[in-house]
Amino acid sequence: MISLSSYLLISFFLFLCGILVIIARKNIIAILLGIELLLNSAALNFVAYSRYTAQNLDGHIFALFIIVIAAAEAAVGLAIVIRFFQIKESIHIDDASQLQS
Amino acid sequence: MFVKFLFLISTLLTLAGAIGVVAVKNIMHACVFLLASLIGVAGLYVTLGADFVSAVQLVVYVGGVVILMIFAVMLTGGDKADFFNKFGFEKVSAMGNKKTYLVGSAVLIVFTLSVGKIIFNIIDLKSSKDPQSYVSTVEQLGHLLLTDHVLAFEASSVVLLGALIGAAIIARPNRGVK
Amino acid sequence: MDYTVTSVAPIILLPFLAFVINSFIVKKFTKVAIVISCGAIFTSFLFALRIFKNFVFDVYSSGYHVHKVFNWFDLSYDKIPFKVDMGIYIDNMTAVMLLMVTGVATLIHIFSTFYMQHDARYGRFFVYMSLFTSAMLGLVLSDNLLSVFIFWELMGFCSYSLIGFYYEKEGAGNASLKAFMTTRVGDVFFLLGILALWSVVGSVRFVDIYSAIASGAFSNHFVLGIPLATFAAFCVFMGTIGKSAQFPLQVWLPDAMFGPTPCSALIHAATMVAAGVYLSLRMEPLMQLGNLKVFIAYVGAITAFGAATIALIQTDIKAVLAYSTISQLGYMVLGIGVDAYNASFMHLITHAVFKACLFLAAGSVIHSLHDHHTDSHVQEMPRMGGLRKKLPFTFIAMMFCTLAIAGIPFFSGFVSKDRILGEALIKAFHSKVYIIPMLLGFAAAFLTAFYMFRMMFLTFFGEPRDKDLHHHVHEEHISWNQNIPLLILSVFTLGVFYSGSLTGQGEVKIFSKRYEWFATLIEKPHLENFKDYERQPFGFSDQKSKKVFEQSIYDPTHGLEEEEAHHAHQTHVFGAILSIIIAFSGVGLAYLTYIAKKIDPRMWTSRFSNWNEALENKYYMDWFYIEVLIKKVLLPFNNLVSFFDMGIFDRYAVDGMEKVNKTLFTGAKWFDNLVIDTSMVDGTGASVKLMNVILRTIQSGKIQFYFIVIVLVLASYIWTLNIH
Amino acid sequence: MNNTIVSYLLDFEIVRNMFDFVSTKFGLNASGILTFFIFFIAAFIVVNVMAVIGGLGTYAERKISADMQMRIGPNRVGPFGILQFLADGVKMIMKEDIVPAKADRALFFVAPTLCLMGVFASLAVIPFSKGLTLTHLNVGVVYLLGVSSLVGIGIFLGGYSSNSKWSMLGGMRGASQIISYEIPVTLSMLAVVVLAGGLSFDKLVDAQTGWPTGWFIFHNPFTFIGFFVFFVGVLAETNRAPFDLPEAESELVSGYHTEFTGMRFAFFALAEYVEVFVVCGAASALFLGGYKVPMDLGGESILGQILQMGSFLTKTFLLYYVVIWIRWTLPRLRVDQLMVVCWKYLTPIALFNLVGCALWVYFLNGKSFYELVMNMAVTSIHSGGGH
Repeated sequence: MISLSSYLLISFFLFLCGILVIIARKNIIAILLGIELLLNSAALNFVAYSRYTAQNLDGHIFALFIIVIAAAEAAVGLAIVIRFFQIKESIHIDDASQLQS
Repeated sequence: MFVKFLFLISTLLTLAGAIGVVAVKNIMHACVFLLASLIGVAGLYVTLGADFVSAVQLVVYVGGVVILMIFAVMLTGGDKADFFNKFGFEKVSAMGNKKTYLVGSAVLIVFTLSVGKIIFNIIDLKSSKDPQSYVSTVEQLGHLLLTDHVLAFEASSVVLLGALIGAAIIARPNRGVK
Repeated sequence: MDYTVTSVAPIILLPFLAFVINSFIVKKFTKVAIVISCGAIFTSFLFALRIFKNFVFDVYSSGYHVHKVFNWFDLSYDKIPFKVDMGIYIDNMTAVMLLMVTGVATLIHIFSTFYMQHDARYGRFFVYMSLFTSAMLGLVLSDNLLSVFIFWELMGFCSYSLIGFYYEKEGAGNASLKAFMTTRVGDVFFLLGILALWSVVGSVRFVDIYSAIASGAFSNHFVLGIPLATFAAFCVFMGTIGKSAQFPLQVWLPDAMFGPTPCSALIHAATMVAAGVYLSLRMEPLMQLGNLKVFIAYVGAITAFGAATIALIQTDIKAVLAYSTISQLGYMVLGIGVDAYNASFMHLITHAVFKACLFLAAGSVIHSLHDHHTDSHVQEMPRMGGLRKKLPFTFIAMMFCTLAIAGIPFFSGFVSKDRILGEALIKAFHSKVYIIPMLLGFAAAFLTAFYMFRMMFLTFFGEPRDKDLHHHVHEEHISWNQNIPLLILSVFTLGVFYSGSLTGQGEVKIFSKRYEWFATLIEKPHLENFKDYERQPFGFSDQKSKKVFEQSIYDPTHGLEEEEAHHAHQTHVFGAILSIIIAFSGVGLAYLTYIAKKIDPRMWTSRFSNWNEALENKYYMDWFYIEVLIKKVLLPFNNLVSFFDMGIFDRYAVDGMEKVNKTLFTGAKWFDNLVIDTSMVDGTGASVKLMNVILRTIQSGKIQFYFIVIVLVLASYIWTLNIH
Repeated sequence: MNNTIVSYLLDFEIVRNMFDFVSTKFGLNASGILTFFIFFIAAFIVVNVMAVIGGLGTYAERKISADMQMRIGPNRVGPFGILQFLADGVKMIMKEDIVPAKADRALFFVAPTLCLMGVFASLAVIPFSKGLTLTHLNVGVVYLLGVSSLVGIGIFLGGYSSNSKWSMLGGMRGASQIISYEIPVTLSMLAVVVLAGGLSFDKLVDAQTGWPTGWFIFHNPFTFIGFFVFFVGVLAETNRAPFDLPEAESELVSGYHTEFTGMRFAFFALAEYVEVFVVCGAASALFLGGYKVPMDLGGESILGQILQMGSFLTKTFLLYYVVIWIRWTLPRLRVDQLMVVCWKYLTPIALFNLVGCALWVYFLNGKSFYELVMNMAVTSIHSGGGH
């Protein structure tokens, strides 16, 4: 049967993929994709726990808010990327290193 | 049972999508793979009895975020990977080359070791305790959202408004700015 | 009747609120700002009226109310108490003072809507006036010396800004500075006095000070050999001297006339200058304890007489009034000196009323005398004359007040001044030392009568000396903001208000209750009822029970024995007759010289020419301060200090050190580059450079690098969680 | 799974004892797989019927447009040209399948499937009749929205992957048009949801009574305007009629699906027509009382179900007719006009309707305009009679 641990495994794997994407990719939008993966894995965990252990809907609510905030974050992130592209003509992550000390 | 079957399909979809996002070279393909994995996650939510969350996931992620990503890709010069920056060095390719994947996987190994220590000893795939039947969560969620979590609800509406206006202003085309 | 903060706070807050609001809207909505400031002061007048009604009509009550408003700061450190609470102290005197200040201020506000109409900065004037009134009311209501000091300084600032109101006039600038500086001298001593009191009493609240005096806490404290009580009393009195323009520091008041007339009416006649006297009245037990009374009497008498003499030869109408203010203030201080506590306070109130009325009348006279050539207002009396027909109402008001100030019976001036002189006479009989102040007091009374009527005759009687100026004066008609305030004020100069009896002496029976009216109302802070006042915890209004004393504190016998009392009463009567004779002789003399022209003023000036010259330049006081004090004393002292500092210190200390340094340096250099440079300095330099490299790489600007660090740290954190 | 076709089929004994036989035989409780199998059959049936209806849609379009333009339209293939769509289908299959040179092959294949997937997925929720809907999802409306946005992605990817500027432009316009019109559509749907008090189509339709006065369209003025906002929004969302900018023949040479030939193009066309049907079905379910008709159709029996389905289909086809009718009468909108209509007119009105409906429900606790009028009439007669 489907048990809680199977969901944990799936979300863990999603989390790993997210991390790998963020580290390995150089294109800022790919990194944003990675972030979406991370957020999804977290939301999945919440819903899974709310079904298997907590028996109440708090997990669902948390997942909802994660989705809402992820949408807002994606919107603003992409706006910044577009403006970054307008300024630097490239969306390569290494170009965004003005904060270098 | 039907749910088990759906669970299988959804996990396959999610994992394949995730791997796709990691592996694929072309950014547009990565977006489509992300789309697939998100749909898979929506399916997982259904198996977890969270029907409203899965519907919202479909509407928000599939309907909104992925299209946003694709638009962003279009607006920032499509998927031609630019290899050379202004100083002429051969830049690391836009979608990452062997070296970056190496570093990434190294980090992954360290991470899996430490987190895995916890996860692997609480995993017991055999336990077949599937708690309860599927009941509609929409009314309950609505109720909870507007009673216990009303502050978060209102705050998120403000956040969304902020993001809405912010994104619009930041991404205004150049001609506006002198 | 509860005197909690809510019923009293509006009095202070309303004018202050008016100030705050007006300072923003005055530019655009001048009309609205004016209405707001007048309305504010009028409503606080109504509040004051309410308090006055509740307080005063239980005559003989000596209840006082202290209400702690908030604890400002509490820095008391183990045993040393250093706690300041802001509160409100109300007793009969405050009630009367409140009524006077708000009443006079309201009328002056109304008058200044007329007087300042055509002024360029019409609105700004009201902004300062509101601030000033709130400061004055704050001072009157405050229950501790520190908040008195705060409002004291605020008033100083307002008078500074109002004197310098016409800043385009060349004299105004340094006049306001002079006013501010001289009052500052007084304030420094005042602060010194507060700190001295603080060191003994541990708190600056009146109730604490009174209970400390009552319980004799000052007995064995000495400062520089002087008993602390005297030192503190002297310092506080110096504050009064500074603020109320007494003898050494009175130079600033005549120059304060540069400010607009309503301002000088309110500030430099009725309220601010009275604040100094009010402070001394509050601190009277301290003066008593520090037996400073004789000194006070002398200062009061000298100021009264000196200012009166100078006023004799003044030609500017406002200058005459300024000097008369100084001399009347001298009277009040003399009153305190001769233990005529309530007479002095009564004189303060009566003087405030008629002096304000005089200034306003002078203001309306000046306002109407418009000189077209120089397009300025004429203040010189020689160019006036015969304005009786042109300005009838101003004339009536001014005549009432002149009669009052001269001390003619049936008028308030007589009631209060006569009582002060009577007390001075009694004191003089008791001890020789009081004779001179008493004599100076009577002489000043004579001179006051003379110069006031001189002013009246010069301005209103006789034929106009400056024909075309007189021609331009337009007929005066009853207008709500020009003469109504004047007439109201002049009504209050009648004696009946203050003593109940027409002659101003003795009690008056009204519906079976014997009222000595005003005099019984105000009495010295009776130390007895403070003795049992142990330091109650704050936060509650120490509302004394409404214990009505059977017999009024003020008994004419001054607690003397029967025979003594009779003797004192007799001297009182004799004093009264004497002062009446003096007043009328003063008036007669003025009449003879100026109307009947029998005596030629020039004859006086020629005979006492050196005296006249002295009077001309104000006993060379100004000259003395500027030439002698500042130029000769302070500046040289300044150069001395700078000489010492630059000359000695620089040349020897600094340069000397340099030589010493040089010798040491050579030895150090050898040691330095051998030991320190090679190993230590370069070593640390290298290590810093290394650290820099390490740190710089961490700040690589690569976002992904940061992410890797995050993940690794997260991993390490989870690793340590050892959840099993 | 409650009282839908699947559960209905399960009631038959023969099916149940087949279950027992299989489960005993294979040991593991096979009923899960069997229900899935039955569900698969039901879905297959619905998909095929829809494909046929889609095809008929093309036929209807050409026939009606011809009729409007005083011409006859296809009448060669089959009686009155009914089988025309089959002929087209065969033609499509026969056509050579060309893939543009530097096109993004993967996406080129995925795009049409995504479109079709989106449309057919939304069929699961359309309430053909009381029992005959595939599932009674209680997040029906939200599911419909989520899935229909897949079409947007499909169109965009189609435009992008065919590697030509015009189709790219068409794709972009199409996607942005669909996304921006989703908002007014969602808001007007929410207005109805507020009234019905539930998200599932089943509850929505039940909340409406047979008589037109009970339908949501006449419930109150807000839903009345809401219906028209919904209808216009839906038109734009399916790239139809006045809003068919993406595949505007005159400018972009039929927009995003120019490079698609053969079966791929058929997918797009089919997806478009089925989506029009789905959308009209949703409109009729939400606003026109779904399968509710004045006379009681006896919901329990099979016949009753079929009659209900009939009434639902008639309403949907009427709307379908209106859609086609609009296509051949109104001129095409410019892009900026399109956006202005959406953002400056439709969205504010939709928001206003939503708030209006909420207030209506709150103050008049959900009674429809008609009921209010009737109550007043009754009370007035009653009280009228009183004095």
